[in-house]
Amino acid sequence: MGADFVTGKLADVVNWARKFSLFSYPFVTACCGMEYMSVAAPKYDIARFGAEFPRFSPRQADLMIIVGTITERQGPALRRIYDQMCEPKWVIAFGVCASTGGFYQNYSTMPGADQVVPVDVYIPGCPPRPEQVLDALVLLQERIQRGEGHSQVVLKAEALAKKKGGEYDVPAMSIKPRTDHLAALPSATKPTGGEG
Amino acid sequence: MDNTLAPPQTRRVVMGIQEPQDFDAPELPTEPLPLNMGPSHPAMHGTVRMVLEVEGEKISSADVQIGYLHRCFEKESEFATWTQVFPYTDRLNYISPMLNNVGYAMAVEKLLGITNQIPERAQYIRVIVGEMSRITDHMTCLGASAMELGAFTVFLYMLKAREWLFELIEEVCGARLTVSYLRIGGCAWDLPEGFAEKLRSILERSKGVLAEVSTLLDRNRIFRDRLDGIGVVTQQDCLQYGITGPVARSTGLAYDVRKDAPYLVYDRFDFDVPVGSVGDNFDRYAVRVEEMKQSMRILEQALQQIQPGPVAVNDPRIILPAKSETYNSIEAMIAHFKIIMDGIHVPPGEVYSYTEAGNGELGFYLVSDGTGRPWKCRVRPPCFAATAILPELLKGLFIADIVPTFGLMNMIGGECDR
Amino acid sequence: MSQNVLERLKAQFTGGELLDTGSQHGDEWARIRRDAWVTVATFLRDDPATKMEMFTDLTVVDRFATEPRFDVVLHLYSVSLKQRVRLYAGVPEEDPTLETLVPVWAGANWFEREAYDLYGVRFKGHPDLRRILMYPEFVGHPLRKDYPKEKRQPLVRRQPGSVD
Amino acid sequence: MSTGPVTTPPAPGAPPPVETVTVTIDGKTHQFPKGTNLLEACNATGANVPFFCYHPGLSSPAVCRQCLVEVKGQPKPVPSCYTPVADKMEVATASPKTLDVRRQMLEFTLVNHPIDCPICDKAGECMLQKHYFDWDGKLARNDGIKVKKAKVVDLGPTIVLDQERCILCTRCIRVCDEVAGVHQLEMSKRGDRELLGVAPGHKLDNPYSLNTVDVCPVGALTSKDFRFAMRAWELYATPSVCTGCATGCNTDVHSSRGRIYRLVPRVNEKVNKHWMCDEGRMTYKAVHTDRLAAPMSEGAAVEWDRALDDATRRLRTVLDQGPGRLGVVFNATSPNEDLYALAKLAFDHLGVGKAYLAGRDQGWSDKILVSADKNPNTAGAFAIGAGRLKTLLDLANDLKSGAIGALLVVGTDGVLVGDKASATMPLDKLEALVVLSTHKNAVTQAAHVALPLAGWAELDGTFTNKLGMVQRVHAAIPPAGDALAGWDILSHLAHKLGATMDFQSAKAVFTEASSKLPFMKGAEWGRGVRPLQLRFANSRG
Repeated sequence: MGADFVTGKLADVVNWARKFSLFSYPFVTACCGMEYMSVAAPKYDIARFGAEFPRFSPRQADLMIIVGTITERQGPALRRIYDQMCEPKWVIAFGVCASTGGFYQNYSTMPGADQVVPVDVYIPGCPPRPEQVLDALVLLQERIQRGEGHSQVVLKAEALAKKKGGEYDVPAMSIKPRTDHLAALPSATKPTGGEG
Repeated sequence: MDNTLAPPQTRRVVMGIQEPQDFDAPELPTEPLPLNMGPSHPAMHGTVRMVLEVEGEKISSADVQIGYLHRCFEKESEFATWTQVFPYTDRLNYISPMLNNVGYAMAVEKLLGITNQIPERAQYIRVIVGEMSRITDHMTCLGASAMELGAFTVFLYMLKAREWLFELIEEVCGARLTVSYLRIGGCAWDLPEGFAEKLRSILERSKGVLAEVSTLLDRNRIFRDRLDGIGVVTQQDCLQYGITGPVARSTGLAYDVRKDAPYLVYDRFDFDVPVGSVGDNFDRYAVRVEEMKQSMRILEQALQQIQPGPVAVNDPRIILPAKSETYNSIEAMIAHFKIIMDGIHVPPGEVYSYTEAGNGELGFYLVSDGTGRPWKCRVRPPCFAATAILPELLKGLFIADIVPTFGLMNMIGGECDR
Repeated sequence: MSQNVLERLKAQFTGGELLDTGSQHGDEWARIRRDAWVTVATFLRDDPATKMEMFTDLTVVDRFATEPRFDVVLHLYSVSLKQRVRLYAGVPEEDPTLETLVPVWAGANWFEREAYDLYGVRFKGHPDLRRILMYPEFVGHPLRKDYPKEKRQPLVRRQPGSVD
Repeated sequence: MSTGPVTTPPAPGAPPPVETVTVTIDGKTHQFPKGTNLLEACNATGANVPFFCYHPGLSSPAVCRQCLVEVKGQPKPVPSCYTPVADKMEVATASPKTLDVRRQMLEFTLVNHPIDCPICDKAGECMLQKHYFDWDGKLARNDGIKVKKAKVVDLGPTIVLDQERCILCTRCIRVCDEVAGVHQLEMSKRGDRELLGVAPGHKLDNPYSLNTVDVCPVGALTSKDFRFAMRAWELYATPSVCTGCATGCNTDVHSSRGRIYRLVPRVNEKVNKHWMCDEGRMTYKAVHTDRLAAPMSEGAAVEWDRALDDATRRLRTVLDQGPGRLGVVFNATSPNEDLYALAKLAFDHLGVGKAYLAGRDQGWSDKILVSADKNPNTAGAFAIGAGRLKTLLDLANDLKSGAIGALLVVGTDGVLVGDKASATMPLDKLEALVVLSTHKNAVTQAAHVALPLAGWAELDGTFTNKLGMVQRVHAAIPPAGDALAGWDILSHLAHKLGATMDFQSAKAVFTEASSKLPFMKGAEWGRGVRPLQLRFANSRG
């Protein structure tokens, strides 16, 4: 029991470290890029949340922000870049185009980036206001702390499967509704409500 | 007139390096190496892919591949009513959406034959918001380019100033970026209270920012070295490729739709068309800086001349009735319904309407079959033409030169790929 | 204003190359016989009275259910004389080909590629007639009126239900 | 493609005119046969005279006064729908006075009209909306209380009436009287209290009742089937032909996102004029119910190639015993293209001797549109079969006697329930039963290989109605699942069987067939059509 307790706490600490040192890879394709600039610019200053420095190499980034419309032609590039990122990695779909395709429903645009890569947080809006983006980042940080990011779940399941030496099978992950909006971060480490 | 900072002959010899071949050391034989930039590359503005063939640092051939942001503007327009196209135009050149609004609204009005019925105030408003958009356009372009050249401060300064304009635009139309503020036949609504004062103060502060930026860049050795004499476009190229706007003007080709075919009320303002002399990257930079100053001149004059009045034509078949009427009388309800659902009925015909957008001549070629939606809604994207010359332009340059050259062409995915 | 462009054309081309001319909403247009496409364009560029130096725009209209089905539409502008003209060339569905304008204006290159990509009009003599906006694997020409708006041709998709 | 008659030419079916009169309409003189209706005359000349109560297929009572025009010499504007043209008549359809009365009539009609557009089924195809927008455009001048009437009146099995929306044009009454031939609707009361309702002791239950919904210029009469199912302006219209019976009424299929929502009649003076029976309108429901979506082999869903291979193998084994052992079943519900392809494969390539014709049962009929033969293409099947087709009775006997070992069925309608004998049709005796079917049914159950067939709404093709007219249908929706058109499947099958039959398109089949078959001589394939969204087709009226 004691060992579990220690490892559990250790994982929390690691996640806590992860969520405040996000290195983002902005996959900027379209209009939303303008607002992404605003987010990075002085007024909204995403640096305050530890996602300071955009890394333009996927191998140095653990957070991919998909900013703008993804077309079918763009799809393979997106997928490839995601595969190049080191695990654990997280994805934010910035804007309604990246989330669902938005009002571009046609032969060229992809109905949401999650057709190609698993998305952890979706930001609505066309484009979203910078405030929404910061909110999404906080949302993602809580998710990371809870260890519920897609790739975190995959890693956990793999580890579990290895321990059991059995089949590796991952249940499809659902995004939890945000329950504790203003919770102090340590308390957010406690398992919160919502479906498992 | 020549607004560039210095005559070319003094400009071409910074560090005594003129041509790339000066770097070609004969004892370094290299075989051609294919190199791929993009589609996701920090300097590719997201959505362009360049398949280069380099010999050492030198580019021997470049294949510029666009289309990674093809969002089917035309197909979507053919399935939307004339009014529903506005949101799509916002997202063409998304760093100057108001200018696209203006271009499209004027095209449809030309097709409807109501161009001269647009109230004067509406025309002034269009000029004002348009020029504001032009300033944000150039600020974004220069800021981003400077950042790609390592001048991150300039990026932050420019975005600070752009943020002021965005907030004012938000006060006007409720959106920072994707505005959809204009309507066929006028504007959605009038300017907010105290608009003039706010804009004036913003202009003052923005001038300060521009001054700061020019002190940072204009005589900055690193910056100049990467711009001067690089990526030279000739006037002949512009005519051949249909390049307009700042890129064309940087070559000394003084073509500006606002002067050559004045629309709206542009003929009432006193402003200059800045032109360059060399047509290199630095000229493109300088022309854009000067254009922002000219836009500010226009804005100041417009704020003085604008008079109160209606902001849309008085035609129940084009403009929606008041909501109170819509909810309380069957007549207005029907009118509202028909305009929203069936769309404004534009008589059959074809028209090509052109305005001066951030990147040059933004043309709309509309074909109407008499129903409520366009049969064809073609947009003639200025930066498509400018991007088309890149393969020629990049030959013989260094890889490092791609960044400023591409950046100052100001290729905008939404507009180029549509 | 630019009526004189049409006048010049009428005066120059009397062999039936000019199928029709007209003016609408202040835009002058001329419908050119297919085989005279390049000749007329070159003339307009070089003639001192027209001087259409600037290649402005080239696109295609799909006039579905009429003959000929496609119209290649060319917009030209004379910077020096400040006059514009629009040229049409009808292209039938069975044989959607037209002479290329690249030798006349180098800028026609990408515009013709786009026209080929989206409408399937092939330009004879074009240096490299590839798709430009759509990817090479794409089948069909999406801006034709009979191409369904939402018919996607995905290059890559996730496995359904997986979290990968 | 306008989906309804906005203007109508001078009565085409009329007997040759004894004399013509000269009428001046808007300054231009025209010749018209004596007795032509002035409204039709005006609109034939390109003028656009609006109307509510007039309908090209009905008599004109001139109750709506919307078609008033100025006639020189007349003190007041005259209702053009009620006035025959006279010699030297001078008519003004767009004079200030005409436009003014037109506007006033609309204002008058709108005084008591409820503000229902957002919830009205007719919105988007409403004549009142269209005429107001075209001719009035002025805002309301009175904000008085509107007269209250019943909003939901159940008139019968198919129709619901909203009395407030009714503009009292009496079109529906005349449809019942003049088309269905029964007097089931009536007006009661007077003035702005006037009401539409069922005649005492009646219900609106005639077999043509849904035509009243079509002719209703507003949303007063709504079909229970279509009610609140879909917004009209979102629908796409595709010209087609009703497959409910041998009459072959011309229809428009109204669909959206691959789903059909209703069938409405398309004008064809030679066949169905403006009308269509209620039964025919409901044939669309079958398109979306228990379809055979995927190829089945031995009762399991498989890929097309696998299914075709299995079918070929089974047929081949029997064919090797001699072509006489193979029977083919034509179906009177298949389009000409499928029948022709089957005939070509069976008779020319495989040399089968035994061919049978299946089809739906006979049913009720009347003197108006409904014919007893419920198959859309019996004429075509007989013409293509050219006397080689035997009945299902023969098929039953041949099966019992074991004369045939394999059966290729194209279209399963009525194969088992076709007639009394077929109820005991021993399909299980067969070594190979290959079935092309649109729906799952007992035959596909019994089949060794069942291949999904595209339905009438999903294919481009032609049907031959009982008058021998070859009529074109266009694909309105994508095929269900993996279904393919019959000619397509058959040419794949032929290819696998080593026969040289290779059709690339329905048009190719049609062209070959029409060059070979006398009954298809002169038939036109016509151009492709783009489904047109009603919001952009202007009002159906």
